[in-house]
Amino acid sequence: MSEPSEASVRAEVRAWLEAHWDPELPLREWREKLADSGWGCPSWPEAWLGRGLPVALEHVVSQEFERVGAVGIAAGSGPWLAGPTILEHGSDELKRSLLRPLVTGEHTWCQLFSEPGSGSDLAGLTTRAERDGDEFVINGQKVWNTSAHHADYGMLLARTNWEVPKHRGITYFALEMKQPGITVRPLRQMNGHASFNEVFLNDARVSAANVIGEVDRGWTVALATLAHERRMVSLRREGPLPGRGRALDEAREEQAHVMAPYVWYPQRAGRVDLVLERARETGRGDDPIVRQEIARLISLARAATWTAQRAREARGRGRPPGPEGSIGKLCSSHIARAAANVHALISGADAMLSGSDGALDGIIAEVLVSVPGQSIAGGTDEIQHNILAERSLGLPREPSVDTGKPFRDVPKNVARPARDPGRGRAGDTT
Amino acid sequence: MSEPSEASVRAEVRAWLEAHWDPELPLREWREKLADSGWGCPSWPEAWLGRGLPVALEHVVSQEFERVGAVGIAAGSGPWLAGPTILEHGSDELKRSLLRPLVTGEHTWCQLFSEPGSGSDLAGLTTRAERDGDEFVINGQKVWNTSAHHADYGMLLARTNWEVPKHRGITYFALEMKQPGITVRPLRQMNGHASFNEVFLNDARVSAANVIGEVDRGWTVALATLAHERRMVSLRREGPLPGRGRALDEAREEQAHVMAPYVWYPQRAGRVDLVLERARETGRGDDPIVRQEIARLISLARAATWTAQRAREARGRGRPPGPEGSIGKLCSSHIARAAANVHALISGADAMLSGSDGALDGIIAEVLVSVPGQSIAGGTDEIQHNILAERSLGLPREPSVDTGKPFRDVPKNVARPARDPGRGRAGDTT
Amino acid sequence: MQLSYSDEQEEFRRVVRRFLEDHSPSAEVRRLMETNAGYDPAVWAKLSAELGLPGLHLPEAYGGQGFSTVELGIVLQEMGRVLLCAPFFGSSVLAAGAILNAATEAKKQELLPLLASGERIAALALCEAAGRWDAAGVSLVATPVDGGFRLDGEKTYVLDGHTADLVVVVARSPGSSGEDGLAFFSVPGDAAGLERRRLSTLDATRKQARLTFSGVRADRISGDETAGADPRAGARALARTLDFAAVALANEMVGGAEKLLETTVEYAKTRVQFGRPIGSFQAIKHKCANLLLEVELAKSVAMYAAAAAAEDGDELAEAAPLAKALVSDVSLHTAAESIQIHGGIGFTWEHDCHLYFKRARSSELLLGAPNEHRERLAQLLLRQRPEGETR
Amino acid sequence: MQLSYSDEQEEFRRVVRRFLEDHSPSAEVRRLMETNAGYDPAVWAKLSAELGLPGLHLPEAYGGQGFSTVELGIVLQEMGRVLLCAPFFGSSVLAAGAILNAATEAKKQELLPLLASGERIAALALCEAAGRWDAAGVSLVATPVDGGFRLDGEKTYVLDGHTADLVVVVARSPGSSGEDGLAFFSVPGDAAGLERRRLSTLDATRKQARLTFSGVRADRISGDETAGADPRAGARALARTLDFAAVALANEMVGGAEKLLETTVEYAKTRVQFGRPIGSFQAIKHKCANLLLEVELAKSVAMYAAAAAAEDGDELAEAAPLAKALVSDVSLHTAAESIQIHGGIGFTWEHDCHLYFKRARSSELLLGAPNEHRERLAQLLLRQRPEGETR
Repeated sequence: MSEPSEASVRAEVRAWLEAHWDPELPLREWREKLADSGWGCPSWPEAWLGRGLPVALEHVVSQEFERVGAVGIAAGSGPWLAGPTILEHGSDELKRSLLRPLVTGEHTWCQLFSEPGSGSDLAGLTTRAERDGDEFVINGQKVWNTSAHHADYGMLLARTNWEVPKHRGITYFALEMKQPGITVRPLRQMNGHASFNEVFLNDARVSAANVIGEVDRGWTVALATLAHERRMVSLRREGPLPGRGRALDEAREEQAHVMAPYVWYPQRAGRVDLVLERARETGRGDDPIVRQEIARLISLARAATWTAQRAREARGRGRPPGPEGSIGKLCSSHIARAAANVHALISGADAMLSGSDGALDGIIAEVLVSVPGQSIAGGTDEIQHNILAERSLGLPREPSVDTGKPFRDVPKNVARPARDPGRGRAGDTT
Repeated sequence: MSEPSEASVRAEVRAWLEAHWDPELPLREWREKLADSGWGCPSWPEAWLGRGLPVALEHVVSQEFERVGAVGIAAGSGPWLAGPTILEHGSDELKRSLLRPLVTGEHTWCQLFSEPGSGSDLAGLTTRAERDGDEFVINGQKVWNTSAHHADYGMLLARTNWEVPKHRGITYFALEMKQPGITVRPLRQMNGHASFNEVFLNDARVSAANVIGEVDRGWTVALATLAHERRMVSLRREGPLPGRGRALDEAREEQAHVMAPYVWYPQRAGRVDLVLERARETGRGDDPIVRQEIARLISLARAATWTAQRAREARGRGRPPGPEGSIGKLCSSHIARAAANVHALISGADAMLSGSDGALDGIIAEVLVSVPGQSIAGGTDEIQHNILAERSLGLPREPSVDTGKPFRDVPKNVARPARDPGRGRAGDTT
Repeated sequence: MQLSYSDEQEEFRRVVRRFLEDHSPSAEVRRLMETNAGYDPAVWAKLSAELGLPGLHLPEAYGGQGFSTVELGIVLQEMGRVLLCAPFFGSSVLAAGAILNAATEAKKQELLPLLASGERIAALALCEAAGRWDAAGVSLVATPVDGGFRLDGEKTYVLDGHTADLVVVVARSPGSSGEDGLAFFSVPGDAAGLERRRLSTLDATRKQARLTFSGVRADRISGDETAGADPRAGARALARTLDFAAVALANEMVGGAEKLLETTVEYAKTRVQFGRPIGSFQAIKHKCANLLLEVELAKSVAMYAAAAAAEDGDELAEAAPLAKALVSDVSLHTAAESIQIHGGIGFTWEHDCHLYFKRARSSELLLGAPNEHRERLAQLLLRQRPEGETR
Repeated sequence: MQLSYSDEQEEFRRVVRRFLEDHSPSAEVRRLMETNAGYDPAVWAKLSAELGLPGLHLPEAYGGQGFSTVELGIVLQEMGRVLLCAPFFGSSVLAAGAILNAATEAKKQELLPLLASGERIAALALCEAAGRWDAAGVSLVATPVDGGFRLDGEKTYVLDGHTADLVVVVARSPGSSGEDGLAFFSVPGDAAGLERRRLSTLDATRKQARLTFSGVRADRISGDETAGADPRAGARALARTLDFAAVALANEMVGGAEKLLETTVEYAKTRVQFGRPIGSFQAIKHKCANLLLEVELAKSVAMYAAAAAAEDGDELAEAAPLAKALVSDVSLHTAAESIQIHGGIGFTWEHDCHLYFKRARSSELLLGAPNEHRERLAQLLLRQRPEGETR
């Protein structure tokens, strides 16, 4: 095959879709075709369900799928996070066994990274994995795990070595979730939604063959997953699939399932899109003070949009990436907070009510009680400030008190009482 | 003498003033009487120009002086800072030679603490004092020295030991200012005023007898001076002296001289007192946005006043002091900044002009270019935040990288080129 | 204005705190949040019988204890600390305040003792759909009918309106508008033609209701509208009631903020990340210091306002809106920053941060948003003053 | 809208930067600050001859280089970085902009080439004592006299008004008001009856003057006021001129902010306290990070606005006030924080921080304060839009 061009790729995918896309196929059957053909993950290697295309040409394939309304590979963290991580760091055996089912949607995945005791300091995790013959035995607790309640596999980080500094004793596992040692409990947030889970690991077991990368070298693998996660967040913009047919119906169902935990995310971001309409509707736009705040908010929101666009254009010109990742994240916090305040200013007393009694059927109230999450989830504002200062401005790091010594000797959070849900949670007063 | 009461003290001072106060005396002569009688510094020991009264009864004496319009002891850092420091830490010889002239105003004093290389980190100072027989030889540079251009003595901190941690190698000297090794240059601020000085010490000499406290133990002595300084700042509220007579004329002249460097301090604090008048005068109070900002500013200013009052009342009830010092300092920064913005909002285009062309004869412009000093001078906002967090809230200190090792091994600022003013300053590009 | 509490007042605070910590722990708040009434009548009865809180600030002549707004402020601070679920603010502050300021002597004698003893709970029905807490926002009309009045219209955001034994209604005479013609009426909670619906609230620890009046028979409790009567008397009584309520709310808010700051600082001292307590990082440390500053300012302002309300002199007019606006801002900011400092756990339902956050946001808007209070303050400040006074 | 510069544009920036760093070092800025003219004619001549900057953005038909506002933005960013003391903003942006937008073809042919070449310097006299940058703020009247006009009144805040060879005056026809009857006139700098006084300015790097017109003879340069002419044409030309100038000023401000941030970050890396660079303390580090965020947003906004001005489509009306307000705030905040991070030295005259601070404060107010621009933006945003558009 000669060097692919945009035109050649477009012609090829178009021809293949013309020959194979059939909206009336069962979804799984169609996905098997995608996996066989490599058109589902065109930038993956030809040996592993892909076509080895440059990433820059991926969008051509997407465009053609969109043009004919064809369903792509499964949504969620399987193909977006686990897939690329396994491709980069997994053994051939793991690639063989795990990639295809996550592309077809047969297996869904969840991430088991954060812990109650290690939030910002992810590398300070204390879930332990102990070798037992050909297996590892896992004990500990994970938290903030989206989709863990139905996932087949988990991307698990656990500590296998306590005698070395914290980054050097972590191992990355592909953990089978459906086993007795694992209990998943929904975690309710302050806005009433329960879109995350807590995962309790009590003598859960995982085969040594399921280590991704090498034992004790899992931190590098985790960084790869986190990089893919940032990319996923910046790309996630999925509208509902149009069209009719069995494959499409099944795909919509799958999508609804995967996206369910994210239903309040627009509210968490502040619903800037509603502000002008609300100001007009309520007449509050007549108040000069409201107008000032609206102008500030919209200016900030546009500035953030334009900054992201500027960064994209610069990358398009081949210039190195800048601070836009952390800036975008921080802006989203500022915007969410400002938007909530503007909504409160506009709605006034009505913002005291929620649900169907509340302003805009409770949407405004949900904004108010969701925005505090924006500056915490996915890396707190404080962490983003550190990243900007150290990576973009080159300011020196703080003197570290923990990275130089065996993790065993590093101060840690006092363990919260084990919360086996079977035994009740009375002791927990955090 | 029995335990003094408010009434007994009042009667005594009243009788003494009646017998001795004569506004037509030469100022110096009157001050000698004050020193002899102990009524000038009533809380100082009877052996050292005072009457050994409790601090709590000092105000009774002040009231009586005020009532008859009698002049008190000299103003400035001599009696307020140097005097108490010498009393607490100086040798009897120093007390004998230095206290009386600073009470009478014969000697004026300045503080030689800060250096270009050590601002917030005062204990990191690098001015060196080297023993040479009965004397020390001083080399280094000091900065932010009010009144240094006319002072007779300086309270000097210099390093005498580089082999110990930074707090343990500093010595406190009473330095004679009128000598060849000392050059004083005015330091102009961004608002055009030059109320501070830089002091260059090139082989300046000071007798070993002039060490206050012990060699290498000057840090404790410095802390005493700093505590007195905070007290002075919180008490300084000197209006012009009323009345006629030679002593009064001379005291007013002295006061004007001492207070000259502070003429722009009200502008630095933001001139909240002018805001309402300006808003009415200009008609800008008709703008709802201006009204919001005015309300915010006045609320903040009143809250700060009430907080200080609350702390005073609590102390009056015998309760321990709280965080009010740092809170007051931080509030003054917030107020100054907010006031400048309100003034700019009110004056609009007129705030672009200065001097006699400017709003309110340039006062507004002076506010705008002076307020940045409020959050720096006398301990930056950042330092105040540390103090509040560590002392009032009990939050842990940051891990220190410098207090545990010999000062010689601590990273320091690269020395700026020596700036002997005689040789020009071309090289300085800080 | 006295800005420090006496030793007796501090002792009183300790008594109240002990009672509230015993009777309103977090688990109890969470239980009551989910109930319709939103409070525990047994605790209410105890708090009335043992401490006499419902009548604390009411004159002894009306069955109260005759303490001042300063002591009331202490009680509200303590209630704010524990997010007490009780009709105290709605009944003892708002409704009793309205009766005290507006009612005739006979009506005070009749109604206040019932409220002071905690035996009856009252609600003040003022706000209507426009969400305005002022005279001009009242459009519900009281039509004179044989020997009484007939009320028609809707009131909303009525604290404890769905459970109150007695509803004090602000209404206007037919044809009046603005500050004219306002009067106060009483209606039994179970009156015919009165429909009461509990509203779903952001802050589940304080219940609100919507009340629909369809030809409801009502007693007028404010002074008779005789020919020579001042048509603005009702509006003035309302303004005093609201100033007093704003001061009370400021004190309640400051208690919550103080408690939350304590909890958060404690967390920052114990939570370890990167091998250090997070409170040793300046990012967290300076946030805490800044909150301390704000909370201290808010405390001073709340105390000043309480003292001004107790003195009932000229200072109250400025102090009330100042306190409501400044303390609202501090309270909300403290809650938001507390969640941020707690990180993920602060965003969960199981942690108490959100209860304070929702109370703060809701209290910010109750009795009018901060910008409205700042506007009122600015209007007062900018009035032309007598010669030379430039404060 | 294009939001990244091409390689050619970046190369152009490097050329301009080299020239300005050579010709406008801090010492030179400080020297010129103290002069009456406030600029160096020799540098101006060189900047005109070698780089053609005064006519960069003017059409080639009028002796300019025909580049767009995007390139102009680059030049202004670079000028802002070094605080260039020159009549560029007053003459090339404001006065030339006014002529371009308002003048008749003949007048453009006559006047613009003189400005484009840098041979002559012009000033725009718009603002009056009320300090308003809009049509309604103009009260100076142009009275028709035989074959020309007579100007009487006062203009102030006129950039370089005391040295300009040519003054472009915005005046109104007798009896007109508001947006009606505005016209543009030209007056030689040394005209009889014109009194010019330099004003003492907060920002000494940009000179302003007050101009008093007492029966000054003037040429009308805007289109004839015929019977059928649009009475608001003058106001519209003024509005376009001011939008364009606001965009230009935003670009200038962003350059200063960017430079100051670089200087400050460098200082934070090298200044040691407590045995560590101060930039390793989160208090300083997070301040710097926050400034980076703000400056990056400001850059995007300035670039967007420059591109919108270049396209001259519907986006400009919103982009101009948005940019002026947001970039002003960022610029002033950056300057204030830079002083704070520098500590004591940042408050001295000898350090350059204050020059940027004063330029930032002055630019904030030039062309109208941020709140005025936000008000304009909000008005545009809140206009009822066609169905469904909710952006």
